[in-house]
Amino acid sequence: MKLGVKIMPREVILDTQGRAVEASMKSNGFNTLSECRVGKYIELTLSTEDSAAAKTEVEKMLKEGGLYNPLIENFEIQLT
Amino acid sequence: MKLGVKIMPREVILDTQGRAVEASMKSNGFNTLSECRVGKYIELTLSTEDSAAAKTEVEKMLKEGGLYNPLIENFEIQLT
Amino acid sequence: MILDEQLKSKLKTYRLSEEEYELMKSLLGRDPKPVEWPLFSALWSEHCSYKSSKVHLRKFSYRNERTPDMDGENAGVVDLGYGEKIAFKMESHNHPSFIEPVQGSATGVGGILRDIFTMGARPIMSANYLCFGEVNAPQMKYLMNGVAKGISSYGNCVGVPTVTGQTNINARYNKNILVNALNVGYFGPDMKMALSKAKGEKNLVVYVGAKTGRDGVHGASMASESFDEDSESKRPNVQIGDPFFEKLLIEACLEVLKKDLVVAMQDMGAAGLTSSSFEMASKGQVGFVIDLKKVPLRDSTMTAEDILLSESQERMLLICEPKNLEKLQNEFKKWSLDAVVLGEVQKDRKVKLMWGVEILTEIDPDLIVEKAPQYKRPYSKWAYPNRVDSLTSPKFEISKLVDSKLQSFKLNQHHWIHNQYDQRVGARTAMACESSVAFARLDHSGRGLSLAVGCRPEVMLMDAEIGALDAVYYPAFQMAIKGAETLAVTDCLNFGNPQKNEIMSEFVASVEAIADAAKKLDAPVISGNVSFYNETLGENIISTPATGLVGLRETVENLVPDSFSNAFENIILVQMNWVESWNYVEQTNNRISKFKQNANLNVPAFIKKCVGLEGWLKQKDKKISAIKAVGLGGIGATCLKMSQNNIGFDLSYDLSLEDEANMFKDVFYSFIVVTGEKTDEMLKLLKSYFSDLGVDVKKIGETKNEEIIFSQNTKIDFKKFQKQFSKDLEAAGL
Amino acid sequence: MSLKVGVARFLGTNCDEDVTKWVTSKSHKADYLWFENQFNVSDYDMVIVPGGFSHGDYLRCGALAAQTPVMKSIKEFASKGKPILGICNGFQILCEAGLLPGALLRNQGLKFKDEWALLKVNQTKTAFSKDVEKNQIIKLPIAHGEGNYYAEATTLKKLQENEQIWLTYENNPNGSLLNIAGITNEQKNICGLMPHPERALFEWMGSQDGMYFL
Ligand SMILES: Nc1ncnc2c1ncn2[C@@H]1O[C@H](COP(=O)(O)OP(=O)(O)O)[C@@H](O)[C@H]1O
Ligand SMILES: [Mg+2]
Repeated sequence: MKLGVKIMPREVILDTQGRAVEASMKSNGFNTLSECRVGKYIELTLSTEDSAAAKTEVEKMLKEGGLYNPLIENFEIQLT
Repeated sequence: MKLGVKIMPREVILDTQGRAVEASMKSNGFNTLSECRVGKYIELTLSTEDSAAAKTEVEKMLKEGGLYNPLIENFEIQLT
Repeated sequence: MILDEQLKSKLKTYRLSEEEYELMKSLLGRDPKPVEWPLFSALWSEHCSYKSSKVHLRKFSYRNERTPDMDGENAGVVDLGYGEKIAFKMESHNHPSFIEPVQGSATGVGGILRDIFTMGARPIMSANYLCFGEVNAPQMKYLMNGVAKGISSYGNCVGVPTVTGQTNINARYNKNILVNALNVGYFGPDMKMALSKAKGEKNLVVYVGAKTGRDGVHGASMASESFDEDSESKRPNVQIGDPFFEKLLIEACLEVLKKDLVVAMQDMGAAGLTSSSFEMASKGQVGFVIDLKKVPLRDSTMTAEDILLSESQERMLLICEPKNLEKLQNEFKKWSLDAVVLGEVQKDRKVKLMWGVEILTEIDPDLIVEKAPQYKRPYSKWAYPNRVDSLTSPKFEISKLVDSKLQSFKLNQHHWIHNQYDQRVGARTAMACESSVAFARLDHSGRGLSLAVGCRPEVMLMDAEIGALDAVYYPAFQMAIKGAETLAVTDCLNFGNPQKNEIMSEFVASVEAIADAAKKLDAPVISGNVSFYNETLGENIISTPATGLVGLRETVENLVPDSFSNAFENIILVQMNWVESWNYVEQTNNRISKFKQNANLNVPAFIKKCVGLEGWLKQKDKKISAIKAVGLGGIGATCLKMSQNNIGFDLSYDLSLEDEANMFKDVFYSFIVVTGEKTDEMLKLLKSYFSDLGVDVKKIGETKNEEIIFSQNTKIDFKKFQKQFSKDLEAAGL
Repeated sequence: MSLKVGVARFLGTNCDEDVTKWVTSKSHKADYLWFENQFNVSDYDMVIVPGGFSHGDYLRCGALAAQTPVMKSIKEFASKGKPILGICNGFQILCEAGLLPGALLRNQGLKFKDEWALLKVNQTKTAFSKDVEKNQIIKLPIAHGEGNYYAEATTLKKLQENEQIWLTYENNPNGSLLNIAGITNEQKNICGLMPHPERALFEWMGSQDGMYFL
């Protein structure tokens, strides 16, 4: 089965990419935009159909396998 | 309101980053992993509460504002 | 003295000692106010105040006509003549890089760049000095990869080429890596130097650059603390660097200086706004009124204390005359940067911090900057623990040694690191990481500015004094044989806990040795940085006084490369036996080498003489195709390093090397020169050039096509060697 | 003949001065074209989009720069058949702006790569081929993290048929399809390449092959 992990910069952490994209979009006339943050999205296909097991495995990859950097990122697992 | 845009490399594109993550996870013993693809996630806060209008605006950013490149990427808008 | 619990915990939070608390009280004449605690904490930290090192750093006071006294400015300056000047400095970012290697090393590069362009110089060359633990130590590959990535992503994006560096690997850095970054900035004849001295009553204090966030709050005091097991589990507010903003800041700052819109300028480094404002006021002997509420914020919930201590990157503080404000703001706006007035300069020598209309404190900046505590930490006189009168050769087999060195990457050049660095942006680079010395072409005069870093941890381990002399002599020697005269030195003194006698003894021996070597070469130590407390769980790193040297060559044309380029040429050795040791061999046995020293030899004279060699040979119409200083591991290891492009060597020629093991003995200092000219003529010329210096000149072998021959008995498979040698650390996951 | 050359300058461009030095050393005149402004296309004979990290290289390399006002003018300039050269990030910008086909992806090794590259010149009928012969091998430095050329099979076929594949790597450093290091548009007035000719002009730089371009 397939799982998605959304990895975003922590709120207190400066998001350099979001800052640049935001400025650029605003100067191109997208005036309703008030904030932009850019993170990563990782799609993982696992050879199991048990969604609880899959989720546990992905959590382990995140926390022990270094899939995300806890110092600067937060993650959210999405079942697709 | 806040919207999310998931931007993934198109299937035909060799996702070298995804492959590298996959290889690294596998070598760390995550054997149930069969495939991994790495894309971007963009969170946009708009100064409107009308979700249809917000979606149209984000679509415009994607298609006319260069937020994604159709040659190499696919996108999906998520309401959060 | 009995302290109540509350005070004790406060002292702990702010990392101040009881004595320092007493000093604070007596300076202020009262108990400190809440907002004053973080001020003293930050500015009295080891990192900002140099409290354990200041008394010794005065030993670097020697200057010559090329090196104006910069009175504590951000970087040292060298006058190159023809209206050209450079500013250069080196700085450590060890602790942040250990916590988050990508951001830690990136912000290290950003910080040193700001120290340079805050003076008005355009950064033109970067270098890095790295010490890692063993590749297989926990986290080490992650750290190595991250550091290389951080340095390259930041340096490449700002458009400053990284042209040289050094990478050391030793178990003593397993728990505390070193990341030192160096930058050189250029002043052309039409460029103005900016100072950090604030002046002019009613002039405006202007904040420019990125907005302030919670980055690295308490960062400066963190850098002065040893690691404990906790630091990995804490989620500190890592400082994030944005090279894109830095690039904008460079252009905007140089532009406003060019337009003469600035009175003084200072980057916000460690302890952010606190240190920059207090230092500018203290240096200029003036006062400031600053409203912290006016600071542009990323996070509106930040308190005055957060704002004072934030280490958000890519920010500067500058002073401008009111009439120039609008022009200045327009220039920053053009580069999409904030420029906000925080307050003004006042005659009364007080820094008055406001929060809107509320006065938070009013304090004489000298109390915090000039009157910071200074310690005379106990140390012992250097006693040369490993010096011997006669040196015995260890037993080993050459082919096994070479094999094990290849396995442990000791012989590998660190291509995997410097191939990630943009070495040529700026179009000034004449020689970069493929060589032991880098050269950039100076825009105005067309001369070559050389840059090299130094300090070999193995030699430091053997003897702190010799190691520190070597940290200056070796890179100066490497430059000299490429035809460049050393002009000035910067340093980054990475040491353990200064409260331990043995560490402080090594520190003092190092400072004195560097000062001595620099003076003898007439190359003043004009800037530097001290990083103490490189100690984790009671284990200290090897004392590592890294150095950076700049030199000058008349032109960038006809630079001679490091490696062999043609087969069947003479390999000639020019050697002075000042120090002999077995570091390279002993390292594989995990033993510290003994050494023998011939104190009668004049190393600085030899180095100075080498500078003219190239020109002299040219005069005599003699060509050379490669030249390289002999490093640790003697002629054996050095010839292996020079073997590239399918050219190897045959050293079986020199029968005087009865014991072939001697090929791997370290000899300070010698160089190998390769030439297609007639042997006898070359030897004669070289001997006459170096006569009276006690230097040996002899032919030791010839270059060969795809062969490596040490002796009749010892040959190394060239193909296999090449494969191993040029191999990236990819196999190890790098 | 002295040309009037416009050198595009975005936030984060960092080879602008290098390109200007190159242009003026050939006795041409150079002006910066600031990204926020449009310009009069008849004022210039040639436009160069230099390398660097325009807008921080955020989102995708060249993507944010491609959306700026100056690109509107550059597109108009292109439509007049006038010569445009994109170097490194400039090449990425031209692709993102749709002036050249394809896209530049992350290097296959995922790392930034700085090295000398040997290149084959496959096409000499471009606006930026000077005294160079077809199939000549030249040496230029590369320095990029995203130089891995990608285009769909049909596009690649068209590139081949129209002889738009300008430069190819002798040893592919980044995974580029068909070893592509540089391409042109169909009319051959717009050229883009990843290597840096402006860093190879004198012997002391390590190669002088940059002279084949201007
Ligand atoms: N971290 C680094 N950054 C840049 N260049 C490096 C780095 N590490 C090593 N190098 C390059 O590799 C060369 C070889 O390193 P070194 O072992 O010091 O040998 P030598 O100085 O004798 O040539 C250096 O001169 C330098 O140019
Ligand atoms: Mg070296």
